[in-house]
Amino acid sequence: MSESNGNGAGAGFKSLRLVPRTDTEYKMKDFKSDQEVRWCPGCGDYAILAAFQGFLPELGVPRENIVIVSGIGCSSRFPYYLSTYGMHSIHGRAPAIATGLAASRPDLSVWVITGDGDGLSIGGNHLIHALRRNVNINVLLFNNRIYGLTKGQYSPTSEAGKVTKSSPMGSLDTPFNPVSLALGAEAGFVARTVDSDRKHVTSVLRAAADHEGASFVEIYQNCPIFNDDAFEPLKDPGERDMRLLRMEHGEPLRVGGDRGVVQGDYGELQVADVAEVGEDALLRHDAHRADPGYAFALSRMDYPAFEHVPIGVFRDVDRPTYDGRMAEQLAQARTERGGQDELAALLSSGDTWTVD
Amino acid sequence: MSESNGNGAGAGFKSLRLVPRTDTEYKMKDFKSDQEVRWCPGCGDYAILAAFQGFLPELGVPRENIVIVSGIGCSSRFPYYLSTYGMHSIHGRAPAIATGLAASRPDLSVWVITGDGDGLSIGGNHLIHALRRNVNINVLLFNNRIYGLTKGQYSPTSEAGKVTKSSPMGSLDTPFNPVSLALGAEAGFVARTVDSDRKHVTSVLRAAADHEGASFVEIYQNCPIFNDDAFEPLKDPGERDMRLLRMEHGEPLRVGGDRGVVQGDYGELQVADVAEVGEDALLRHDAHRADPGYAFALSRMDYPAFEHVPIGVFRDVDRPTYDGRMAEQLAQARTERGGQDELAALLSSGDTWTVD
Amino acid sequence: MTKQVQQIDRVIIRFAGDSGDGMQLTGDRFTQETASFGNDLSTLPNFPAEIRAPAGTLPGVSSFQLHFADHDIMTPGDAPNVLVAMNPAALKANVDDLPRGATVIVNTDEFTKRSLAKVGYEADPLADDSLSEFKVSRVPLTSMTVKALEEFDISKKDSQRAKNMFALGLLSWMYNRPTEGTLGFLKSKFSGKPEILAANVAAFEAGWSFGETTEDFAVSYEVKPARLPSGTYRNITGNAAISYGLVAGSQLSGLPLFLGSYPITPASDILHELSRHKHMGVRTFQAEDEIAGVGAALGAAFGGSLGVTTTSGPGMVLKAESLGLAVMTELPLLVIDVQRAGPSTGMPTKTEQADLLMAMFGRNGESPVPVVAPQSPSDCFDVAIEATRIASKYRTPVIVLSDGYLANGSEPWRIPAVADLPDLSVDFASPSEDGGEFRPYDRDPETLARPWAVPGTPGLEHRIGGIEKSDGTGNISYSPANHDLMVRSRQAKIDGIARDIPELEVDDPTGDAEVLVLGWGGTYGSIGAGVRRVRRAGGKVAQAHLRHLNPFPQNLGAALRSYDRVLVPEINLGQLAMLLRSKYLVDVIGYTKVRGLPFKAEELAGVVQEVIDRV
Amino acid sequence: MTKQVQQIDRVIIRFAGDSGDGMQLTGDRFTQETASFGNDLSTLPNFPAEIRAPAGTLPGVSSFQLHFADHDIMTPGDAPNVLVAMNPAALKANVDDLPRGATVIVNTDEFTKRSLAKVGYEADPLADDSLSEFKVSRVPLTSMTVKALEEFDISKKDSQRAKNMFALGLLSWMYNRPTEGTLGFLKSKFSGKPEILAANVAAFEAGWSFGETTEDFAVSYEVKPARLPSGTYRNITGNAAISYGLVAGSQLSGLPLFLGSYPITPASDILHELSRHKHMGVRTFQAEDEIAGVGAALGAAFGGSLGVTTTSGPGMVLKAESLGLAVMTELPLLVIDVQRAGPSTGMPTKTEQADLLMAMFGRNGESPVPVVAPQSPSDCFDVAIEATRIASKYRTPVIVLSDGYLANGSEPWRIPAVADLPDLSVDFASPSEDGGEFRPYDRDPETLARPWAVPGTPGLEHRIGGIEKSDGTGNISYSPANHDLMVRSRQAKIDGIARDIPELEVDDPTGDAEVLVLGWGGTYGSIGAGVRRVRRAGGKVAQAHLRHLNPFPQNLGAALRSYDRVLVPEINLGQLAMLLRSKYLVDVIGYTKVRGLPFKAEELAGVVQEVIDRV
Ligand SMILES: Cc1ncc(C[n+]2csc(CCOP(=O)(O)OP(=O)(O)O)c2C)c(N)n1
Ligand SMILES: Cc1ncc(C[n+]2csc(CCOP(=O)(O)OP(=O)(O)O)c2C)c(N)n1
Ligand code: SF4
Ligand code: SF4
Ligand SMILES: [Mg+2]
Ligand SMILES: [Mg+2]
Repeated sequence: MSESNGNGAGAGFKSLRLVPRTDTEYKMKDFKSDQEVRWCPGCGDYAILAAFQGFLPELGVPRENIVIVSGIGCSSRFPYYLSTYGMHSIHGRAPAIATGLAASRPDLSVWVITGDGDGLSIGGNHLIHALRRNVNINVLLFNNRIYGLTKGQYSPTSEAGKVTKSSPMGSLDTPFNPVSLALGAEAGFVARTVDSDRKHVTSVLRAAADHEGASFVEIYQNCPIFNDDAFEPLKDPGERDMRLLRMEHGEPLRVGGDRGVVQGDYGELQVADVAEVGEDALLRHDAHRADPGYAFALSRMDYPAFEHVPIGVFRDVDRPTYDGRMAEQLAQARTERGGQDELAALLSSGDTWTVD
Repeated sequence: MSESNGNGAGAGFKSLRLVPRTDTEYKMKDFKSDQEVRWCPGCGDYAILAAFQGFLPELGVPRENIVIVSGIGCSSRFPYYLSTYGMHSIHGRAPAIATGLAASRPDLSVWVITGDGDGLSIGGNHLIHALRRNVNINVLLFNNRIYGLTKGQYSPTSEAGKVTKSSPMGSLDTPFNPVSLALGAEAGFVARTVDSDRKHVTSVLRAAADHEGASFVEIYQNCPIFNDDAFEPLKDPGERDMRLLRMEHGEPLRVGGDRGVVQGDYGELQVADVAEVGEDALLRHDAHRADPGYAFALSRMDYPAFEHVPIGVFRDVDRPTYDGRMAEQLAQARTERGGQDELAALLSSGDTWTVD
Repeated sequence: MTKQVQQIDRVIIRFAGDSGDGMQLTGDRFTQETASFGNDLSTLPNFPAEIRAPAGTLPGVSSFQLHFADHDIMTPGDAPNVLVAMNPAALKANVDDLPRGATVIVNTDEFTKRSLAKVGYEADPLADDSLSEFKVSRVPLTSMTVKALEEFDISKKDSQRAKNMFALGLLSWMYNRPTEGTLGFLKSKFSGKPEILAANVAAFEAGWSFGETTEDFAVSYEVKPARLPSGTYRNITGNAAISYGLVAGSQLSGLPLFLGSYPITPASDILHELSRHKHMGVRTFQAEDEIAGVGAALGAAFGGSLGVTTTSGPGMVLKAESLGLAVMTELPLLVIDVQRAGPSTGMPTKTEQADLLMAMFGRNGESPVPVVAPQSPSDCFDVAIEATRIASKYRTPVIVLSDGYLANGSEPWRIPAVADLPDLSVDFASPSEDGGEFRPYDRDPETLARPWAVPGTPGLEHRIGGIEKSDGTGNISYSPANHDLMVRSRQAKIDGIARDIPELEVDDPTGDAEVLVLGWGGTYGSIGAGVRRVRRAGGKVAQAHLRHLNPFPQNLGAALRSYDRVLVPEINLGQLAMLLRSKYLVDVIGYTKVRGLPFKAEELAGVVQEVIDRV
Repeated sequence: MTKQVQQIDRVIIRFAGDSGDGMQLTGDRFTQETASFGNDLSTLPNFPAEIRAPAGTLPGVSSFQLHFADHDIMTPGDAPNVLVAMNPAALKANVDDLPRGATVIVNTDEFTKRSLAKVGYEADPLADDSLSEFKVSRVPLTSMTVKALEEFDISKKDSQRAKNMFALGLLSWMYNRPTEGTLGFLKSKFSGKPEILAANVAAFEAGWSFGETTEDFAVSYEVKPARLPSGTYRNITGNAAISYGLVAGSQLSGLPLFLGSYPITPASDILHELSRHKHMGVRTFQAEDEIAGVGAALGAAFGGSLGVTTTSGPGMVLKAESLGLAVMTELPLLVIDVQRAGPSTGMPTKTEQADLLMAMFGRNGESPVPVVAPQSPSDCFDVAIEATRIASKYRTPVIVLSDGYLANGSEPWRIPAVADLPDLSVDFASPSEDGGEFRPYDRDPETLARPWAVPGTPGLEHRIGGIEKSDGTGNISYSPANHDLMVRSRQAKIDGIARDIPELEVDDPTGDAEVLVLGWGGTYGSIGAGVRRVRRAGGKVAQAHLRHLNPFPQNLGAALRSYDRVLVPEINLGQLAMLLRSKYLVDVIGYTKVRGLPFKAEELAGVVQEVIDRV
């Protein structure tokens, strides 16, 4: 991103290269719709919504050029609360719908809102394909590690053994790590943030918008009704600094004040006391490495659960976008074959004959 | 696997713990069905079929306890040619069908046959979920990097830019690396082999059968009709030894005679001259590492295309299987609640009253 | 003060409050008390699609309606005689449903300026005469509860929360309900939290005493037990009854139950219920989506399990391709569609009957599938068993069409003796004595079912799949004649089930009615109640209800033709009507309302009368 | 030697050989020659499901049938007058279709013991009298080709491969076909390989001279050009015509075309064709599955594109949920189902008409969708344009039911002048002048269509989705009355299209026929040819063909009722018949054959005559 001025035209996010700019100085309230917000009291979705509405003015694009596409789930009600264009589609299919929209309309800023069920259970396939294709969309996955809307069954990110309505003796499933999965699916931009840290959420949104192509953002989101305090260790002021690994490109990877990340024998990342290993042994975060192996290694650091949880941008690597390449092919074909009466020429292509 | 004697009872593959043994000394021909094999001349599927039929006697289980489930594609015709039980199901759904079968019948050896389209395109979601759940099935993915049965469209493993019937100006998609994807999906067993190397195929099948839980095997398969010689660099006697990285657990990773694999700054794996770096710098292959990061790094070695292609077992790590845990829960529930007239007790559970 | 006790024969009560107010639980408890007292009853819960929409708003209102009587009743009632409104939103959302003279019990504590404004009340309806048609009891429920719990060492929030127990106590007093059940329930619910338990019990008792002592409530009511056939009863919802029916089907057939399912409203509770019966060998697999759910069930069926999948409309359509595979492989499979209002996502918590034609025709190619539908919550049990019977005997997927109303509604159920349930035991194929080749598509000459050969059986190794099969051998076949034969054989197999199901019973008490009302599925109660009204008013009308939608009972055509007019009420745009017209060329009259709600008995009575008058 | 030239009015030729023998190409080339000569024609390719089943086996046989005439014809013909059999398998697979007296040209080189045994010929049919009913020409095609190419520096395999060109040359001589087209085609096909090009040309010419010189072929035939309406013609398959129609629809409406599709037989060629027209702004997206295909098309439609998805049965059912979303969001969308034999995977390369009821009803809830069907390969063009018109005008998904026969069959097509095509321009919603609030579900009073407001338009920001919408505002609504209204409005919108489509035209030349034959879709040709036979034999019969299956033309009921008997032939078990019976209560007679093949004209003529005789 070239020097963002925080608002209005000229913000120049990379994913918005083809989107018109506006001079309107939007405020957060300009992105609130007239619909009453309907989540449970205390739901983490409120915080994410506020952060998102607060961030949108920064994009510097006309409100009408922003589209939010969601699936089904509590999280997927998001579009109703934004004064942009929106589609609250069907369960799991938002990445596919957004693909068609983004590929045909490079002048739009397209955001996909999904949940751990919507995006990783029924919609897992569309998600991984959208990521590998690098369609210019931003996917925000609200991970509350539970099915909220259907009242509390375990999800593909619920911890093994979790007792829920549908798993009275504990779930049998090993959960996905959404970041690992996205990296395994060739995602060019992968990040993670936490609902309650508005500043961090905003910084990650900014980075996502600045990535041309598919951006994948996992947002840890609390569901106070069916999975309360799932992320408590990362929020508790006494604990969180021992656990959160805030990744900043170019900076050493540190956990708390006195520990940092070093590399093990087989490339795995480990936390060590800085005093012991020395400052220089710490890995400097490099989100731009072409090889996703390092980002993948980072994604494995939260085992066992929440021991160390990297947040921020794991990977931010450019490659041509699907929609960009599609537009190029169309342009190239037009150059090569333009200049005729196209429809008439098409209809009478091939062997023809005339009857008088 | 405890000392395989190559055939007959007592082979003792781990995935077959609950499958009955047989004393029958099967021969390869015992696994041929009476159906005429119908692939194009020269298709790599023939070689895989032969290797598979040749391997099955080793399992040491009765033929009737083996089930092959496939989806749709040229590769998915596999079950017809085997004298076991089989289901040629619908496109992409074999992992789901096999999950139900394996979870309800621990006494069966269940094999899923799929293609790069069947397993990674339409069936991608079922595949990654079966892998994370660790259902006790063996998935063989025949990767010819093309849709064969529908006559030659690009697939999710086709190289970007590939010109096919549906991509006359070149495909826009970045391909999946099936091994990376499987690892990102928490697979416990991941391997790769090449159709033409029967010995290697057999060794990988053996290792897959010996893994309790979901095994994922990518098999490079030549489609002479629509994607001929896609793997030529790995088969050409002059070239292949420069490219193939044969992974053997506990052995140093070597490519050809004089080069080997070392670790880079950020955990990525690189090929170096042994003379330069010294024998000791070479990584010793460890398929049993709990952390999948190293296996993932290995999976990235074939970029750019086929520079170095690891074959063999990337990862082979045990964790409880889905079906095993399900059986345990059933047993536990029975212990805890057994001994009553169950159906009658169920029907009259809760508040009841009597009318005389 | 001894109060007057008035005898009444039936009453309809609706509890309404915020999603967070525990109205479903209150209604449930009151229902259990009523059930154990021996009344006949019928319930209708009604909750918002949101988990917990913002407090005090109209979309956040959750309600539970209960109809109980000293005689047998068929519906949860058209209009409540008593409304308990926990806040202004609950009042506003429900007041239009009340008949003149109804009793309204309001929680005055919540009628603050802010709460009133939130739902658009400009003036306090308790202060002006807008409720003058009703008997209004003003009870400061919240503050009285808090007061009653002063002694307890619990948070203010917790004492406020107990106000539903206060309300339950009050209503229990009003209708002379037995209280042991509720006290026992509280004990087990709060077993780990003795303080909360004590507080809830105290709130319940305070509500009861309040009724007993306050002048406001001069009368209490008694509804005598209903004279139901003798037996042991329990109250049951449709979803629970279907779950039990499936377990019973499994036990009766000897096939282990395998459920592959993905959660969806209003079907999820079947998954929840079945996941609790692992001790009976029930396997539940929460799949990644509906396709995997049905796929796994089919895989299990191939392996010899009773494969089941449960869902609702949007999930049902996703299963179509796998259902086609089940049709082609001719394996038993139960597919339970708990219908909800559509199309698309529609209104997930509302009921509808609009999936019938999809169940019949929603697959590519000629793909016939038997369809059955329960007519009441408890009937779900029998229908699940019947579906098991058909599926396992005919080796076919069977679709069960339940609906949101049946799923969540409840009624008393006379628990059957296990010995009275049918024997559904299944013969798997076994190797032929003469060692002849196994022919997986040789049909039973009577049922046209093919053999079910389960992996693990030596000598029966075979391959099945979705490509057209050769008659007999089951090998792939592209032969034109064979395809025609197989298409017709599959159809004939399903059509032939008509010989194996009961004839349609027409209830025509006078024997000379000219109008027949024919329904299917969840509308049985409302149609029955409507017909009853007409008959009580002297009208002659016959009633019949279809359980088997495909194939139809053999006598259906004759039955239709023996009446001058056939009225078919449906909660869709006339789907059964369309099937009847096409098959029998009878000009049936459709009556349709697609409101996401059951029909009202009164409304149907009117429609029936109109048709009678027109004959 | 000058040979005799015999005038004939029509002929049916079938080329049959191994999948590897290039029969489709041979047939195609002969068709092009025939087309450019000016005959009317109709073709029927027939290929195995396997890519290249083992050489010389029955399942590996691929054939191509061509019917051409000096007058207008309607079908590829019932039975070939000439069979070219490249090997024993081709002979065996096709000989039963031959009428007595047919000509059989066999490639004797392939009649080896091994090849004969492979297909179960115990004796050589060329040696015994099993072909005595036919005129058999024994031609050593392979060896003569190899011999003719001795001079060329190409592999033996390559010379053998050119035997199809030899056969083409021979047949071209026999029927006096113009050869420039084929020579031009070879030139461009082998442009990079001059040696192969020369060899193929030489093989072709050798075949021609062989005909001219050998005694075996005493006669050549002439089929005069047909007297077709004046204009420029080309030969076209249904899949190509649909593709062109879509491109035309895009251009005529001004909506950029977006195709989201997943390959599937027999629909893939539409994806292939459209991917070649990027210069006209056509975007093709090969999706990960059918759901993503339709999803992307719907997303593009939301963005103002002409969203299209193409598929066949097993993929069609997967799109049902997304189609429901399109119904609810009321966005234009074209869904092309190229029907194939089902159920399930069925017989992918065979044709069928069994997806009609699925198209009508295969979605949860009341989810009405217009359905149209082309009647011949070239008609696919017009139907695609008509579907575009309906979808964009009424803001609705439209299902087009093509089939495998139409898709791959071909016929001459008079290329329309672009100026004669309809104007389909679309008005997107624009901000109201008075700055009033945008109401995305306000309906046009006439069409009942809602405004199509495209992202990027300031002031029209709005949210749509699958939950029930409030009339007008489009906000989420759970109101019972609103739901009933919206269910009926969506239905009324689709029903209303009946006012905007042509009435059904009944072809009843004598005006006093008592029997009407009514069909739909790909059976038009066979029905027409059957009817023609009956009429020629003096029978009186009316014929009509439905293009609009939902809604039906307004006069359909009246048309049905004005005949004593209505016969409805279908390649399914009576799906249109069921719709007609239900809607009009007319006792139509279904005639069904589900063999994966088009009807034969003769067969239908017999059936029609029978019905006439029975009246
Ligand atoms: C096809 C289909 N299947 C199932 C459902 C039911 N359903 C709605 S949301 C949901 C899961 C929601 O979980 P998640 O995506 O994690 O969202 P959350 O509610 O937790 O934000 C399910 C199973 C549906 N609406 N449609
Ligand atoms: C639901 C559905 N969609 C599409 C198809 C068409 N189809 C059959 S196989 C196939 C792809 C096959 O590719 P792959 O899995 O790589 O198998 P291969 O033929 O290359 O072995 C497709 C798209 C189908 N049969 N069913
Ligand atoms: S159920 Fe959970 S995720 Fe859904 S709105 Fe309530 S708190 Fe939020
Ligand atoms: S098309 Fe390719 S993959 Fe399919 S059978 Fe032929 S060679 Fe094998
Ligand atoms: Mg969730
Ligand atoms: Mg493939």
